[in-house]
Amino acid sequence: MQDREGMILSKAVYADMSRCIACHACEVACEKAHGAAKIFVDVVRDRVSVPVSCCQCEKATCVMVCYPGALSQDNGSITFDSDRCTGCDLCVLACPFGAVQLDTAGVRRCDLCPDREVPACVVTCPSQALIWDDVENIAREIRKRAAVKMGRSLASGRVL
Amino acid sequence: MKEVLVRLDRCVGCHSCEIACAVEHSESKNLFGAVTEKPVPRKRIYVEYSPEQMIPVTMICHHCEDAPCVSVCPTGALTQDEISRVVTHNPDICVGCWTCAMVCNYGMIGKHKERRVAIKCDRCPDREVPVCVVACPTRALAFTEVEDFSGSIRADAALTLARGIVGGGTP
Amino acid sequence: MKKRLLAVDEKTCIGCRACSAVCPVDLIRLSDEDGVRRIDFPGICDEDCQECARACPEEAIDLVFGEVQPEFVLSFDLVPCQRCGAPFVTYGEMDRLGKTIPQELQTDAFGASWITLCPRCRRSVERERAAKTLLVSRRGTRV
Amino acid sequence: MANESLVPTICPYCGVGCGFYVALEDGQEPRIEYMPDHPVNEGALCPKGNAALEVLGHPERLRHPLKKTEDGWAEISWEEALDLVSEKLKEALEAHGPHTIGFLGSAKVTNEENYIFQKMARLLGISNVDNCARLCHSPTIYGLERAFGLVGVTNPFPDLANSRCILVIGSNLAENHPIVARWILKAKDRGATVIVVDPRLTPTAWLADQHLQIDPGTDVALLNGMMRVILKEGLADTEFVTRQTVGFEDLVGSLEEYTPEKVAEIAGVSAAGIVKAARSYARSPASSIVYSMGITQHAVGTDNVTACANLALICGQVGRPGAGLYPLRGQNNVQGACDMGMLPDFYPGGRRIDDPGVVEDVEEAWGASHLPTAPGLTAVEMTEAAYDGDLRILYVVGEDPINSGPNTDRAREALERLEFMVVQDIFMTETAQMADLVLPAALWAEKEGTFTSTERRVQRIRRAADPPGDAREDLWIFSQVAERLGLGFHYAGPDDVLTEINRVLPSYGGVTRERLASPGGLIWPCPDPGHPGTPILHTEGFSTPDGRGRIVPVEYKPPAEVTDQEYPLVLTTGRVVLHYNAGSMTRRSPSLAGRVPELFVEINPHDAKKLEIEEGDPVAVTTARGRILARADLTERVGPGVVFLPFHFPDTNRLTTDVLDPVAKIPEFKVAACRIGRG
Repeated sequence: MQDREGMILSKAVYADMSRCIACHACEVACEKAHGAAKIFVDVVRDRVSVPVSCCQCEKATCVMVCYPGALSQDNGSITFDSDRCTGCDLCVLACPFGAVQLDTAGVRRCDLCPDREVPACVVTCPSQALIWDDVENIAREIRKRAAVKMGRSLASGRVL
Repeated sequence: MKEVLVRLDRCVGCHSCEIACAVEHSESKNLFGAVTEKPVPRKRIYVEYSPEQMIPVTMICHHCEDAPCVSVCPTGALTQDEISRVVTHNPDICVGCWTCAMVCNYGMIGKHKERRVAIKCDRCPDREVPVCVVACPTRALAFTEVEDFSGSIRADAALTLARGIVGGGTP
Repeated sequence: MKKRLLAVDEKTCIGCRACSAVCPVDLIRLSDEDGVRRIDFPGICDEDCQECARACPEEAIDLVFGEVQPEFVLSFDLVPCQRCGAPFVTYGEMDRLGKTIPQELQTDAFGASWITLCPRCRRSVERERAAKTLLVSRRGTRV
Repeated sequence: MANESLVPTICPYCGVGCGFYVALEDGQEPRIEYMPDHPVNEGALCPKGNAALEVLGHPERLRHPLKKTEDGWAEISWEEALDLVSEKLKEALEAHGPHTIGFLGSAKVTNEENYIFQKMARLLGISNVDNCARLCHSPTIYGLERAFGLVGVTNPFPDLANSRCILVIGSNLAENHPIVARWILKAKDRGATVIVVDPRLTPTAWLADQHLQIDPGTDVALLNGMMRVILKEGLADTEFVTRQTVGFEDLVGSLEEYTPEKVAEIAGVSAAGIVKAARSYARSPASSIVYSMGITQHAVGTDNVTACANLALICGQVGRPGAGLYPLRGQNNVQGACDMGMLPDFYPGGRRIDDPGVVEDVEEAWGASHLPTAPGLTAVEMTEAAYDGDLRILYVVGEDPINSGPNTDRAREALERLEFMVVQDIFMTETAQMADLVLPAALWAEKEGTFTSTERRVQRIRRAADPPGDAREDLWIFSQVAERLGLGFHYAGPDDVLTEINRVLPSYGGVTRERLASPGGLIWPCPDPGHPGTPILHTEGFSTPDGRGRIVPVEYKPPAEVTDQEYPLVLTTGRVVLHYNAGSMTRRSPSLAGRVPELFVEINPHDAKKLEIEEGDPVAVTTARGRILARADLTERVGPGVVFLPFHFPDTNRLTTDVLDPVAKIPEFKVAACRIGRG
């Protein structure tokens, strides 16, 4: 997928923590789709819930350590070839976010549900906390919301 | 410490700050050179429009105290100066995980499309006053101490009130 | 009587999971217990395959013909996680990671190194840091 | 995907009524496919919805009718089982009369099945019919009937997004109705203020702009306090009050002593917080109240509901887009079961049993005579009657009173005294273990019919799989029993029953099978086939005889059980997102049970320190009724002095009190005095 200037978009599943309600629907949906969950939700100090999943890093450290070439990266997007995977565990140890897991079935890493238009975790999220988009679009959305909020405070508060 | 601060009531949405920012961060440092450059120079300040109040809102990086973007960066690509609190980004060690973009409440982390790394306000290290402030024609952007900024708002408010009395109406 | 055998170079083996994971007949067994990783190699291997040798990141395995040998075990101490103390990685693996991933990517702005944390703790740490701003704003809602 | 067919259906868990597809593919396990064009959930599903198919084909499903013998359970034929049920019913009717028989219907089976079940009871002269709404929302039935003349959520969920202030009181919707959180967040995006009143810091409270962490059981005081602020500051909608309500003057007098300072002391929140919440609610152009079992499961449940209705009425915050009252129902078809008359004092359509005109109508519709004209026993009263030997036979459908009722040790003793109990269910529940006869039922994905969600939205479910073994649809079982009792039920299937429902229930008149084909179904009242349904109630006045809402003053009463030296802590109960009610389904779903495998008790770290309890310790929780063991979970989700137990595990309700609300007869599940010690 490309944007207007022909740059390749790098879509990934991102989380808006302010909307996450720790319901674990994404985990269960992922488990149903892939046999084991590749997204991890947990609550911080009883007040905030943060889902952690693969960020699809643009220069991914997991790809750097994958010596048999099972993980490869082109223009940001990561592909995984399970035939080449040796199950060595190095990619698990190379992920700064602990988002890659290894179990008896091999490496467990978010594949963004290639058979679906939108990944299962994003569709199922009751509170729309998970977003499937390019980071630029998300940042723009965040900016727009913040702008509206600032506008509100200006409209309500000042004599000016 | 001086900050870049916004007077939303003065912003007319002319986008001068955005253009100046992109030019400042170009190779040629002038508008005519910048438009033809590859990679295209990127801005780090954004003029958004709030449809609810129908006003333009200038969004700047606040270089927050204990900045969330810095604390989530696993590789140390984002760092914060202890004294000036300016958050700077080192593209060479950015892995493009975009965690910083997710925790920024103001959406101030952009993407350098060619290098696929984060890009953000560096408060113009080569200048005494950031270029966006210099470029703003309506003085909606100010580079000043917070106290002085509040003082200017107070002064303006007082003026408005006074005009109301002189004019015989309520402000 | 000469048989096909595994020759493993103890000095280069880093104790990763590759050979045990790829062996099609599960002759190589791996276990993590009490902070030690054990890899049990068989005395003979009659299978017509080279999977383990090909999978080894350090090329530490050779398939040779020789006298039947007893099964042998390689043990590796596991490095404990800097945060929770649970052993999770061999020193060999850690070394390889340290060399493959550029040094400057391994520490954050405050000098803390994520590479020394187990995956679970990496998730927790990232969560705590990401949640910081929201934690502050939500504290203020209670009356 | 080749040979794949998508069967649209409705989620069998909570009352939100989310739609999804069951995807059937040759040689594959059925799986869930999302339904993005459903108006309520827009494709999203909570974890329970995602795991809904895990109980389908579960190895523990009941497969054959089972009769209890001296050597344990014996598999018997349907013929034998049905004969036994009808014989026992006949015997008891002749020897002791209909008042010795109780029918406990289910909020999990379809409208058609509930309709037939209660019709069978009434034709036999039995008025002891009830369903589990008794244990969750009976105060809503009585409270809203009196206030508005009609029981149900007033506005659809998507309309929440139009609210500018949402007061969530006694509802942990983020965990129990996660899809509702979606609409609240959409309202927040548009600038709405969210106020959450809850003794616990729940994920719902995370969404709040203001969280009033009140002490359990002080809701009336808080609501009265808010109303007083509204009246004193002139924020009431006087125009609406004069035009649309009666009883306002009485209310004004009754609120005088509920000053913010006094309420703050009773409820344990700040006076400023009460004033702020009152202003937000009253000033906003459109405000909604969302409440649930935190309001209803009290000995003052009906008062709580009435106080909520009063608040809405004096502010005129009802009957408009974005302004409404949302009692969130817990079960997929609890609204439907009540609509169908599965209640001891209502005939189908929410019409009172003691109204001679109603009885006449129903007699005419059914071609029957001598139908019961007096209310029968409620669920908890049936247990009491069994204890006293007045109730001899109990027919339980899809319910687990041993786990879900209060004070279960006593309930167990009561059920043991029954002469004959038949339980119709999908699993061998604790209650089924005590039955004389167990009938294997089909579950939702194995049959056709309709569910009515908490929004009053009637939606169709469709058969996607075959029941295991000999298990049969509940409708078939009821019809067979009725046949044997000579009641002449000749329904070809659920569609036939729906046609009769269209005829008998005025508000379901236009809810025909054909019209339910598209996602989202129809929202009743829908009196005729050309009617579009009524998403927002009370737009043209209320459903009371004079069209005016009733404001009824209520006084604060402390909870029935208060703490003392022996039992110094307040125990409150509730749910967690990964489990559902008594847990017979979710505890058998690996992806849910794996995440919350065992009973835990939330204790504030401050209390735990005094009691020398550490995280994960096994602790004993004791009330006047019993002692149970649970794993300690030290957390600030509960304030000091309060402990919380989820009720999805068998032990919790051994501790709860069976003190009842005098009107609704709901037990006070939400407050008990307890003590905690090392296990």
